[in-house]
Amino acid sequence: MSGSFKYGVSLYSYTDDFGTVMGLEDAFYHVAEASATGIEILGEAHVEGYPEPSSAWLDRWFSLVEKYRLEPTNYACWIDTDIQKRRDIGVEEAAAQLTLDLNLAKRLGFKFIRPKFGVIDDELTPHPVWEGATERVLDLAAKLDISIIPEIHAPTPIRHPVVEAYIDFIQRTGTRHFGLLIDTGIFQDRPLPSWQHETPEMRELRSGAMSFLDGIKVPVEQLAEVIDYTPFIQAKFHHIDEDLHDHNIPWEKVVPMLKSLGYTGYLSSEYEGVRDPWVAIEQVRRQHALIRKLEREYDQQHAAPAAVEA
Amino acid sequence: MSGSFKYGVSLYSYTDDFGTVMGLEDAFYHVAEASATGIEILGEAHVEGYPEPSSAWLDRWFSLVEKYRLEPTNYACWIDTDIQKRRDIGVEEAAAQLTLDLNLAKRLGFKFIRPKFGVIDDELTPHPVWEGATERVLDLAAKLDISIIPEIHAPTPIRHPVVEAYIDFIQRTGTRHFGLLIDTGIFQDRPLPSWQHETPEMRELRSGAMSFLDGIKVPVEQLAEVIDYTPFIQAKFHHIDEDLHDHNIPWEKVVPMLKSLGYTGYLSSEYEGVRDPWVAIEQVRRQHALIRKLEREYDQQHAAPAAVEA
Amino acid sequence: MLERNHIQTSGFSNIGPEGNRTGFRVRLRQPNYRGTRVSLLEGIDVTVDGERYPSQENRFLIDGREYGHADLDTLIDVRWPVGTTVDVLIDKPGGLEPGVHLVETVVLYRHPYFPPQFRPVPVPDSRHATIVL
Amino acid sequence: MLERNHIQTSGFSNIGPEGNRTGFRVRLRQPNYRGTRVSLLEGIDVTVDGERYPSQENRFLIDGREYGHADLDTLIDVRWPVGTTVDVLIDKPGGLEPGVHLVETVVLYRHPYFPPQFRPVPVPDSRHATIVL
Ligand SMILES: [Mn+2]
Ligand SMILES: [Mn+2]
Repeated sequence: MSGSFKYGVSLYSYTDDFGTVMGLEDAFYHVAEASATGIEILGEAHVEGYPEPSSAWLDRWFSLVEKYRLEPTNYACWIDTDIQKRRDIGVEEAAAQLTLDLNLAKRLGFKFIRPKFGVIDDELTPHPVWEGATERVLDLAAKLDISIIPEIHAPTPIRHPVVEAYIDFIQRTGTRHFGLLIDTGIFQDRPLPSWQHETPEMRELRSGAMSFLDGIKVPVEQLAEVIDYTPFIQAKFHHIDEDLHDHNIPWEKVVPMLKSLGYTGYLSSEYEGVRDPWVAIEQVRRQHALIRKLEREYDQQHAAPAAVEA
Repeated sequence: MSGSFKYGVSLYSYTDDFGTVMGLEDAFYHVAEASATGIEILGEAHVEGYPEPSSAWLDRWFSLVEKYRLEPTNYACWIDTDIQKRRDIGVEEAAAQLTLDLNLAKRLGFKFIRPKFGVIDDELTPHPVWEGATERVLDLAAKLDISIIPEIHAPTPIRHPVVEAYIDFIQRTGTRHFGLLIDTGIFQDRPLPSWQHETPEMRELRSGAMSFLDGIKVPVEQLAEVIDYTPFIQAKFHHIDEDLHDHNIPWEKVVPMLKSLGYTGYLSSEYEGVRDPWVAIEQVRRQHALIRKLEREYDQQHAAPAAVEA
Repeated sequence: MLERNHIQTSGFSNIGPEGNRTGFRVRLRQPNYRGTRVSLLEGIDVTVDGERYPSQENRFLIDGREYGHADLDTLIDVRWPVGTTVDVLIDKPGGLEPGVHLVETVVLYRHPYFPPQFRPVPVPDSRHATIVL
Repeated sequence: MLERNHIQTSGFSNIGPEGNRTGFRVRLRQPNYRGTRVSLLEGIDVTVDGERYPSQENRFLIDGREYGHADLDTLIDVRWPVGTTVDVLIDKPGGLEPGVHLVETVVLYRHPYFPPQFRPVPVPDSRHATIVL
């Protein structure tokens, strides 16, 4: 046996529930009740008073981490490149944002930050400041022992200049504090009936710029090409029905592939389906039940022969 | 002009929202945002740690009363007469419950308590302990200056032995700390499509014991017979549509009658309709808009002639 | 804040160590508009995927303490407040299979202010809920 | 906790003393999944009962301070956090009639991580909401 996955939940899953039916402690409760061990947050959504939380809030954060025995995993942040209508930020301003989030993430106990840089085209090519800004904070990341892991997110596939540029960056700098975050939305192989951000104008582009909503269907085998650079995975999904059948993401392919590649990091749930209240809580539990089931099945099939006979 | 109504909200209106989409401070916020000045609670629902709230909770209560400038009005409590399957409580136990709630209500700043005694028949005749128990606590009520106001609630109409017994009690004891709480559900003159407590068995009794759900249609003129004993009114309602039309309660009759009788006490909203989340917040606002409109119309029609000409 | 259904999916879980489950729990929020003293609670029946687990055979975790069905009537000073949960603890060797289940509950209340013929009144709920592992 | 709709009915109210209303306010919860710096907000258009109140003519109450539409782009260090509200303040002599109104809003976001052709993206909401007095 190659070890097992770690199970986490991103509070992104509870979007729209957070602040209407759920506070921070409720979110911790639901994650812990799903038997997950890791909690992922969005700095700008879940840290009250971001970017300068009060000491009372920080005390509360640590008491929740302790009470629910959850490990802070990944901290999502944003580099708002077109910060004003007629002004993009430069490398220094981008590095300052990264510095702020690295320090805050460290303070809260996180191991990873996922910076979301603004993009310059339909293929989600990051704004060119990404490279200089990231390079400037590599020493700080090393000092804090936090890895900076930009996200590979549909419509960007694994085999793409964006990913190549990230890997080149790792090889050029020799850093151990930069990597890839794979969002499992890239494996989506059946269409989404709707998307939360979709406008009527976007819908008309379903055969063009928005066709990725039908799924970009990255072959799971290509995970082999990036797994060495991938310390964290967001388990993006949209709908799992009462028969534990996922309507969009082929977990029956993703899970065995990750197992065979020896992945033992987190699968951190990102529910991104219908935003009716309380639905996400149940959907996250279904996803964990499904992935855990597939993992058990893989383990049984690959157990040592003696164990099989027992 | 005969003065004006006071507008309040019972947190009963937010049943099912409370604890799922709304905490205590949220409830204060919604009441205050409806421009109400009075807040009514149910001791056993809204006092955390009832019957012995912590001092931290009490501090919080007073800070909310101050922050939202809301006056505690009526405090609802229960005398659970058939407290165990094979045992009814006696007068002393009932008096002890009333004593507890009188003291707690006073501590929280309330002016009224509404005791709900268990009943012994389909007409909601209260358990006979009501009279002895209430008499035992009249001195305490006087000392605390709290009025004990049992509720006249459908299917019990105004002209009924239960009401007569209450009035006899007032006259016999000469107390100034006992009165009637009128629930406007007695004026309901169109049927409820459904009722939250209704079971299939009850539904079959719609032509019998449950026929009151079609409305017991007490003529509003009968308010004149009890108004002198009525310091508080619960404005029970079930659905007000987008045209500000109430589907069950004839406010266009109730409001002018109360105005003509010179009632200047509270109308405390009791929404008791569909329990979909957040609906009650909007329904309470519609009710206040409707009653305030009817009150303005009454005042305009009964203004001094000079004012009419102006 | 709790889930809107009486039946909570968070808290629906097997009891006992993996591989040696002894039963499962169903978590319910207080479905009544006031918190009630437990002696007014005449039981909670549970059905999972059509299999009935009557109140008489269940145990109840209320404010951190476990009680049996026969205890309920004696608990005149124990309360189930609004906005809090009670776990129904059900014996079932092996527990429930991880996955989605149809859970149905009936909470029986003796409301003293209801006409005697309606005591107890059954308060039903049903939903799909998930056993994670 | 806020209402689920972006448009809150609590907070929807007239401005100015009774009998001399000068306008009204529409309260919105942050509809985005992250709190945003206000410079990414390209405006909030409001329609009430079919009458349009474009962002350019509105004012905005954000964290206790009032701003005009042209100010939004300058507010790179002011944020609208998740779980908090912004009031759109709208001039209208006499205010709105007490009663139920159909309120529609469009919040315009410039998401830097969206392809340029989708900036800003309109985020719509509509509901009936009530002016109490
Ligand atoms: Mn993702
Ligand atoms: Mn009432």
